[in-house]
Amino acid sequence: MPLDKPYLDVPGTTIFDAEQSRLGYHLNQFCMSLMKAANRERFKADERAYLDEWAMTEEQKQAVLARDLNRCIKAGGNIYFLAKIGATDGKSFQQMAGSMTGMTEEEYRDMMIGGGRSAEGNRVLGEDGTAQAHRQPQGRAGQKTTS
Amino acid sequence: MPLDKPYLDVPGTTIFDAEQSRLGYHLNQFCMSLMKAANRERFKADERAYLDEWAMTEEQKQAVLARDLNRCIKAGGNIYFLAKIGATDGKSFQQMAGSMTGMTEEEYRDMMIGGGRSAEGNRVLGEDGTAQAHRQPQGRAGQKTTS
Amino acid sequence: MTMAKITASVYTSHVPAIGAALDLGKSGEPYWQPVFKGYEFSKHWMAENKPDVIFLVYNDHATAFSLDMIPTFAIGCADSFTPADEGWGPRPVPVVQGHPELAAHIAQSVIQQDFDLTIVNKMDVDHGLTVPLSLMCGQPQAWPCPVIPFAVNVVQYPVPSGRRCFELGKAIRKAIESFDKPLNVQIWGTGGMSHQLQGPRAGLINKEFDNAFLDQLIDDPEGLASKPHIDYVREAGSEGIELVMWLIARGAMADVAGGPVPTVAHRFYHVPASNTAVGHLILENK
Amino acid sequence: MTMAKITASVYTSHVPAIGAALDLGKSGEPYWQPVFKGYEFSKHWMAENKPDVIFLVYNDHATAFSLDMIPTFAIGCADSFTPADEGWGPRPVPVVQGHPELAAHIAQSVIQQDFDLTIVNKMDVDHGLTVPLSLMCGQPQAWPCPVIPFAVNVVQYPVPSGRRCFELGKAIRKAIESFDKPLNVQIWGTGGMSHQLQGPRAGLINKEFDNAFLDQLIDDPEGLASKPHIDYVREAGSEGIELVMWLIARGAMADVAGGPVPTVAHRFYHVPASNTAVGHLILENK
Ligand SMILES: [Fe+3]
Ligand SMILES: [Fe+3]
Repeated sequence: MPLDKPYLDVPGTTIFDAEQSRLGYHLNQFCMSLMKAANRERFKADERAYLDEWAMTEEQKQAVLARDLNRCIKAGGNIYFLAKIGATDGKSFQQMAGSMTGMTEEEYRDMMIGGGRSAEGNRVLGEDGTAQAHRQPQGRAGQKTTS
Repeated sequence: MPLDKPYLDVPGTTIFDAEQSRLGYHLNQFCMSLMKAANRERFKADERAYLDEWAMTEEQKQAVLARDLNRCIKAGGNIYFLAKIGATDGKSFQQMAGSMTGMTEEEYRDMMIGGGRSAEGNRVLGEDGTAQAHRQPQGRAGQKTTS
Repeated sequence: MTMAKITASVYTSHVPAIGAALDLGKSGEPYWQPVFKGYEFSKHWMAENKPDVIFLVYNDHATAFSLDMIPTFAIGCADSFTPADEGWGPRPVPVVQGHPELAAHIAQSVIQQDFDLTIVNKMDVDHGLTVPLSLMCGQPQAWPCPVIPFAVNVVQYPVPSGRRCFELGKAIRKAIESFDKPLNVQIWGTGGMSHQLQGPRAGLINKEFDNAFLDQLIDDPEGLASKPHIDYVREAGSEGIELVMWLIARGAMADVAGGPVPTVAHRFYHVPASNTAVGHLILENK
Repeated sequence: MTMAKITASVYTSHVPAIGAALDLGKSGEPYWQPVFKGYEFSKHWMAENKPDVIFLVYNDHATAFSLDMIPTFAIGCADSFTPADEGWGPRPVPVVQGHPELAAHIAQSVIQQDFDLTIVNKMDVDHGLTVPLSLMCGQPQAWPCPVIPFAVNVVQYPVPSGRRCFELGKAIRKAIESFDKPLNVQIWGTGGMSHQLQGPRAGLINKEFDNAFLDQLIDDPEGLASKPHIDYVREAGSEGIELVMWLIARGAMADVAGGPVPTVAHRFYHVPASNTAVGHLILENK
């Protein structure tokens, strides 16, 4: 498609466009179903069985079961939909967002209190900011491999 | 509201604008429910009981029970919604439309085969066309009172 | 050819009774015979000019869209669309296959041209979409190509103006012709012609208006786009307003963007089909 | 005064964690204290400048709108709107009363100005709408006045451009000020400021960008409207794109239509609330 996608060179970021939306349709609609308390109960009682009611790919189901939000997004998920899974687990948006960085909850919270992640080095793929691919995962997990 | 409603002077015609839509919300949503076969069955089995499940006015319910589409429209109904009642009764759009004129089914069908109702005299309130208020109901019923 | 191209536009009424006549095997009856005769040419033309995709402009008749949500313009981006149960049971016609890739491309391009579309990923389609397919394609086992449904609100006022529809057609043309696959795309405008389905004025037909509309649609669509809503209501009946949708298809033709004037491949007009005047036109881009 | 009038515009982030902090009685905690302090002025200001109606621009966060139907612009015309269950259970806040009469008037006028709105008659409202009300009104038994929800798609691309949003604000102003009842109307733009909720780049905050945005929103909204989406994404995070909604409220202010420059009644900025930079502004028409 010749239409501009100027957002493809932003590091650590997946823009939810029509293509992603098509990919993630059933995954995201599953997430919407968790807005009903009764469905949250059914999901929690037997996650796999509940997921099997949806026309999701096996990868999408595995990503949900693993609560791996980066994998979910790669499979077409959008954070506003995926947040319903976190809500079902009693997690906050901060816990969910942090989980995608590889940082611990404390590390991420401290980064935010310290003013958040800088845009420096994180605007364009290939720079050297903390969101760039070569610096993942971040936090203690990431530091271990480079120290 | 100062917005133009230039359509108020068209005879025999109710334009479904926001005001009508608000008036007819529950009536029209009831009609939508008849798009499911199971609901049509329930409605046919006990019309009054089915209508009582909806937050409709008594006038709206009576208009539906009487299959008086002009009354339904006055109460906020729109023909595309109301058509679901006719469909439930096995009626065609021609039978439904004709029923609002006072003509018999044959008279209306013959009018259409003859080229339909003329726009002459039916453009603006106060002219003398067949759709004007002083000439209702039309067809045999109407002619009786003037002959 | 490497880009998609709009090769022709088709205009037709979408009267539900026409679908019923076909589905119930009544198309040979004297009442219906002249209607279907007007589409004989069109079926041959379709076979000879089979498109890769049809971009089909129609209106939903309180079927997919209730009063809960009324989009002014909605584009169908799903893989497929099921014929709706409008109360008589679903029409026995094939499921409509979509073209999600082109639809998403058009949505993106047209929104970026400042048309505030609603993107629809799940929708049943009513007679407004399936009757034109039946008229143009007969009764096949499967429709000849994918269809992108494009629904316009003409049920609750205010409905979009003729001008807005015409401008939208121009934007759709730009969108389609910037898609980098060599698709042959037809754009169809459906609904109309003069009809009124409600009140003591039901049954209104205006042959003079309809034929003047067809003339002007061919020769002076820009001028036709200025016609205000009230003229449609007064002259062509309250449901005659559906004709604004024809301006979307017309606005997508080459001449509007400075190209050659289209050829009139076919023109047909007949009264009545049920409550309605039937009009039909095929315009080819050269 | 016989016509409705826009007296002020309010801009604020709508971070869900702020709602949770209030609802769970945590607003006095050291983490939250500075956030709520920034709204102390605003609560007094609201009490002293109680509007008759709030026109509240926000985005739905996959709550009322699933992927089945994604309206670019949706106006809430219902009598009332229930706080949604976003997965944590509904927020314990009052039901939002609508203003169907003014909403329908605005819908009609704005559609006739060529904005292709989706009319919504039934909708639950999420934190995007209720958190700004909580920040500005505290925890009352009932919200102080009716609210017209106006939802903008910033979830699935393409989202409307800043320019389109700004132009829409102008159209909304015309619509409101042609309503022939002497209503005092405030328009609120919500969402933002810099934040990113997804991927390895989550947690991005850009104070320089945010403060420059506030400066330009006050002094040069017309210029700000030209900022392309990609600048928001690159500089303010993928969810920073919500800031385009502030341009709708700004476009409705008097100076944009040739009137006097608004007064800055209040300005506040703080980092962080959860993942987000909190920005807030009150502009009064003179
Ligand atoms: Fe129609
Ligand atoms: Fe938000």
